[in-house]
Amino acid sequence: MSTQLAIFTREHYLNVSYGWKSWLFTRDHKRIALLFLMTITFFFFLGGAFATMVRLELMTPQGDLFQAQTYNKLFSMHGIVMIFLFLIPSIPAVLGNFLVPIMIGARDLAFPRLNLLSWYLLVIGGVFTLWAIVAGGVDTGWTFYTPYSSLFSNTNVVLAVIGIFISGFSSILTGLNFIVTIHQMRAPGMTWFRLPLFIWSHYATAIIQVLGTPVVAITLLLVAVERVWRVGIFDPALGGDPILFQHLFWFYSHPAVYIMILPGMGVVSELITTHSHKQIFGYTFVAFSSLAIAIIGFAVWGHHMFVAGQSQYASLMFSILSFLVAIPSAIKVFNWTATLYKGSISYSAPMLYALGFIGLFTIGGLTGLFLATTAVDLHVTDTYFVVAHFHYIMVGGMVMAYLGGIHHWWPKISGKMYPEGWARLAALIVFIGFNLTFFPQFVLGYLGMPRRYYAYADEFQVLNVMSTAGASILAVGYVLPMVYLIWSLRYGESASANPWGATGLEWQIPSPPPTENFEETPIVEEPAYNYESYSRASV
Amino acid sequence: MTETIVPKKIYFRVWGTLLILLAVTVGVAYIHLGWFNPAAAVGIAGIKALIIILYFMHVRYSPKVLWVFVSAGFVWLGMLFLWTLGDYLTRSYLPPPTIWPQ
Amino acid sequence: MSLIVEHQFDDYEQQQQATTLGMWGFLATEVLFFGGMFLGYTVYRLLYHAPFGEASRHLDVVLGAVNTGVLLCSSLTMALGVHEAQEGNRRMVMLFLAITAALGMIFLGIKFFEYYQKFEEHLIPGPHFMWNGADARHASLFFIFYFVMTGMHALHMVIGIGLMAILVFLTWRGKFSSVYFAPIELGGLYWHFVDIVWVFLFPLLYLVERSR
Amino acid sequence: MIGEGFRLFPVQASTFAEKLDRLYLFLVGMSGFFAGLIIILVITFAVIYRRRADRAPEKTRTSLGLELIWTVIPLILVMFIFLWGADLFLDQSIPPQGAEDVYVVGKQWMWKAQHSNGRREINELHVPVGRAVKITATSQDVIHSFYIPAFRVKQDAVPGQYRTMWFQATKAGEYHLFCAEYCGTDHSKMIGRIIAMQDTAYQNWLGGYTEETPVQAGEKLFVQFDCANCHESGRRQRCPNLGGLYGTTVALAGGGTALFDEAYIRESILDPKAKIAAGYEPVMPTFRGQVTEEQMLALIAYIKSLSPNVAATSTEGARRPQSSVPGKKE
Ligand code: HEA
Ligand code: HEA
Ligand code: HEC
Ligand code: CUA
Ligand SMILES: [Cu+2]
Repeated sequence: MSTQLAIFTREHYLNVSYGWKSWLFTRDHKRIALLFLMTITFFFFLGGAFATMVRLELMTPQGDLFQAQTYNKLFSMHGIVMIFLFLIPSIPAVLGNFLVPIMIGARDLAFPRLNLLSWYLLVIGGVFTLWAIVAGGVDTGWTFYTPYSSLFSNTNVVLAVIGIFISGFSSILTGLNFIVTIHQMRAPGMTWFRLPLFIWSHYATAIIQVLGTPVVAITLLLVAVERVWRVGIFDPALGGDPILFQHLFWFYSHPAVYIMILPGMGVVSELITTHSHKQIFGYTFVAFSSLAIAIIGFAVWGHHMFVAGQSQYASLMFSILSFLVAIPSAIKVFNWTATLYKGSISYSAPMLYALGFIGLFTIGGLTGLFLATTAVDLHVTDTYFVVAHFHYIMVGGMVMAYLGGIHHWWPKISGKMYPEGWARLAALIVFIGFNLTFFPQFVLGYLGMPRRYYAYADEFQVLNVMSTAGASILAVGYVLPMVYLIWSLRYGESASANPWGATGLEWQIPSPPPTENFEETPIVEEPAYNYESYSRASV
Repeated sequence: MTETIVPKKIYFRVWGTLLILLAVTVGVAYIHLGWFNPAAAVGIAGIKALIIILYFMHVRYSPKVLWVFVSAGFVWLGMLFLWTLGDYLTRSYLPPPTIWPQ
Repeated sequence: MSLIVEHQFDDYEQQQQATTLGMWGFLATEVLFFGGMFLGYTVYRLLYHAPFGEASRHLDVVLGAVNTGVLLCSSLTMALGVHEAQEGNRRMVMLFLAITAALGMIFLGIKFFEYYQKFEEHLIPGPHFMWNGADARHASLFFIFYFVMTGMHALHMVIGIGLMAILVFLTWRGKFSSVYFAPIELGGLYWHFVDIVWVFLFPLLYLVERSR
Repeated sequence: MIGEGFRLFPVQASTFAEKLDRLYLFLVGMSGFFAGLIIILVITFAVIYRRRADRAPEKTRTSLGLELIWTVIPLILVMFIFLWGADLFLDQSIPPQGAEDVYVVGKQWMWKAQHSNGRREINELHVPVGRAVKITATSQDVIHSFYIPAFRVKQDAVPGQYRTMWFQATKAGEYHLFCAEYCGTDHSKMIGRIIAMQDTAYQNWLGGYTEETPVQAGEKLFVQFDCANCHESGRRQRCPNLGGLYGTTVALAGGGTALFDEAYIRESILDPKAKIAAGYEPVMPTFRGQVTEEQMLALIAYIKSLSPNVAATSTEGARRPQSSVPGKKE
């Protein structure tokens, strides 16, 4: 398999069959992963286009580029597309789908047909959302607070809600598939504590997907019912309590933010170990912290409602639990850092993304502590401080991890190397652009600029211009990988089975892998990241 | 996962119990017992659900992983209820300020 | 008749365990799906105790109780169906599954009769809602829950009956044996679950404050 | 302050702002420390242990000690922050005795405010420096949020419910008033000015005003809507006397009690049949659709004034900082 020729003739999952049918009806988890990849890339750039327009409007304090309602639709659709159609499926549905079976030594996920269905559901959900957008958009914000969404807004709320409902089931099925697969399909010798951390974090993610998503599904359905029949349980005129909606919504949507970070943490654990050729520091702590985040994460949702009118006791309760859920994240960050100590650190592009992740996630997470402090939240809730907080984690954290992961496994997925120089440049541009875009927003937030404002007070302009400038740099940073990755499919160097000198089952099989992944079921005999016995040979 | 074949006798017994419990719920509802009425209603429903799960759904005869899977949904539902009702039941009970620092 | 082991599994045993776990995972999502509505109901019942009691007295306990009985019977026949499948009695399986589906339809019949009654009595929330007791607003809140929750349950029943029909058909075609009957078992789990939902709905909706 | 131009830190114009900023700066310091620590370590390691052909990575050792250190120290720190924050938060939840009462109604897309002597303002609010002001907020349509950055306070205005917050300005000047909860098309235009004045100036501003107080307005409305016909005439046997009830617990027909507070009064007017006072017939008609939110506030103010011992100090709201959902408590 080591010669060029062998790679061209060898049969693998990409060349076993051709034609659109072999893709649209495939049950191969690797092909489904690629279907997801294409879908969510589309949605990422769509969401990014909305973000671009948001930032353009915010260059000047007056609302001049768009009308007020247009702006409201822009940020709502930016949030909806980015969250439900890009970030939630991002790492789990693409990298998770591709890697979970391979990493545990299985031939496929437990339910391949369900897996394909999951992709179709995402597409159908996406089509409904696009329909809502084309039909004129939605202006409720991604949070759909009642009674605005249920009785007042006159945009396409029902269509959007149906879209989210359907894509929610896509997420549930992915999660269900992962849980069962990880329980049932591990190769002989692959005990729980030999699992790569990527698997642990996907397991934790899957718990949230399975147990959280149905609640938001029914909640949004109730909003749709209320809109269509004009009577409903959140209507204050009937004695309904709008705050009940917020409870139900955040019961999912707070844990959902961990759907949007845990897989990233899994990726970073892989990248850090591989690119420093070192066993992870504190395996069990990193593994269990994922579960701790997933479980405690379900008991903190009320920190989004400190000023919404819930009881002060509940606020304090949610506040203290939010602080507790930060501890497992802290444990992870420290363990990653300790892993670097006395490693053999390469500056390859995936590693640059991973190191960027650590820094940006730390800042995003620490500012989460500001928000979890009841008194501080009184001032900064619903300001740009919150916007900065979550972009630091979601864009600075998760999107970085996603890009890092895509680069890291690109040789495995495509059989080609990406151009290293360009990739490092892109990572650098993303990092700089990102900080320029979102750091000023912390300052804006503490100054008191409310979010979801399309016109703002003059004194906020300087910082907003900085932010917009940063966003344009960021856009370049995101378009670049798209270009050179596609370029590499044709012109890239062929990748060997294990270009990083990594441990892990996915690197023991050829790139790209054959359809059934393993010629014979592997037998696992050593813990994950066992670089000691190994590294000297492959330096 | 059901190597065990449950004898029909057990099914009939379970069914009998369920119908008796149904009669009990309806009966209890007509006796005025204050807060105990809803508690009894939910409690009996819980018992019914439990025996359906254990016998009709064979969980009693299944490995422990399955027990975890079965409980998970209910535990999570418990969290949803606990924290939300924690809000509703403590709204507006803040004590009066003792000394106000002016 | 052969064992169908899909390529990703090592053996039949593993496939069996995986599908059972998968089904229970799915049922956990269903628990939380209905759970959201139960939570809303609980909150409002705490807040608007009296009107909920009064509204509940407008439901027909007899029909509700009979319906509960019908469902419990269908659960029995479902369990017996699985039992026969384990023993490999094809005809008995078909019989029991058919009875189960029939009981399900009786349930739906009664349910729709109740809906019709409510319609006649103008108890459908909305502009035509008519209420001559105290506190029409909160009473109509109760009826929203009544319709949404029982409606969602009825939808699940319809799906369940569809599943039974498919299973009967497949059994007739001889797809199952005393070794391979997983789909029947999974169908059974689903059916029992829908039954459990009703076991909670009945006392919560029909028996709120009967003692007054 | 409005029109002041570029700055990096907001003006500090209330007692709470001073306390909060201390906590905030502490948090900034702590975050700076940890973020700095992590970033410096990462960069240092990345440089020192960069990949070199002549050097193999060392074996990873585990260390329970280290794990405990970086679990326990952050834990202690966050618990400290929690307590500090909770302390300020509770302070902020409980309006002090004798605070100046201001009623605020949010509607798409404006703020209407009314002072205790009846003076009304739209998208503007005059407040005294050095005295506590208690805002009681509600909304006529969707959720809004009353936000004054310079004072670091914010409270959602929720339709059908009353929420309170308070502040005490420390510096005269004009400050921003924002709506911070997304409420539809002109959310970003739902803004205004807070004008903090020295107490004497404020009294002049307030006193130079002769329109009726909410209590007076409420009294008129009480007659205008014919409430008085039932509640104040010789028919008293058939209808409850509303005097002295505010802040007490009233018995309900069919058992149970209810606290006679703003939410209860509101419900009695909009939905009289929801809770029937024990010993009376449910004959009171509903005024839903006839009474606007502002008239409602006036009626409530008037009915509160019928219970002088409580209303004078206006502490009842203080004890119950966030009135419950209408109808809460049985
Ligand atoms: C991936 C997404 C993601 C993640 C992981 C998080 C993680 C956290 N979030 Fe965030 N959050 C969002 C996405 C996310 N959030 C979004 C989208 C919103 C806005 C929603 C909306 O309204 O639109 C939001 C809003 C939000 C709020 C509500 C703000 C408001 O509207 O008023 C709060 C309040 O408590 C909060 C807190 C936290 C905390 C405490 C964490 C913690 O989990 C963070 C833990 C991490 C660390 C602490 C860093 C690592 C630690 C160290 C380096 C060591 C030092 C540590 C200590 C000393 C403890 N978040
Ligand atoms: C995964 C989540 C995610 C991601 C990746 C992003 C990415 C970005 N977001 Fe995000 N954002 C949210 C989730 C996310 N956001 C959410 C949930 C909200 C809250 C919504 C709400 O309030 O309801 C929000 C709100 C939000 C606001 C606040 C709006 C407001 O409150 O008024 C702003 C403002 O700057 C902003 C900016 C950006 C920018 C500059 C990026 C950049 O990182 C994007 C960079 C990408 C590109 C620039 C794409 C490049 C593509 C092209 C260049 C093609 C362009 C093509 C055409 C123009 C035809 N976002
Ligand atoms: C037709 C006579 C009638 C009119 C007009 C009327 N009420 Fe009443 N009101 C009653 C009766 C009878 C009760 C006691 C039964 C009940 O609680 O509904 C009552 C109860 C109340 C209560 C609750 C008192 C308690 O002890 O629980 C309040 C507050 C109230 N009314 C305010 C008003 C206001 C304000 C108006 C005018 C906008 C008004 N009422 C108009 C007859 C009337
Ligand atoms: Cu009012 Cu935003
Ligand atoms: Cu959160």
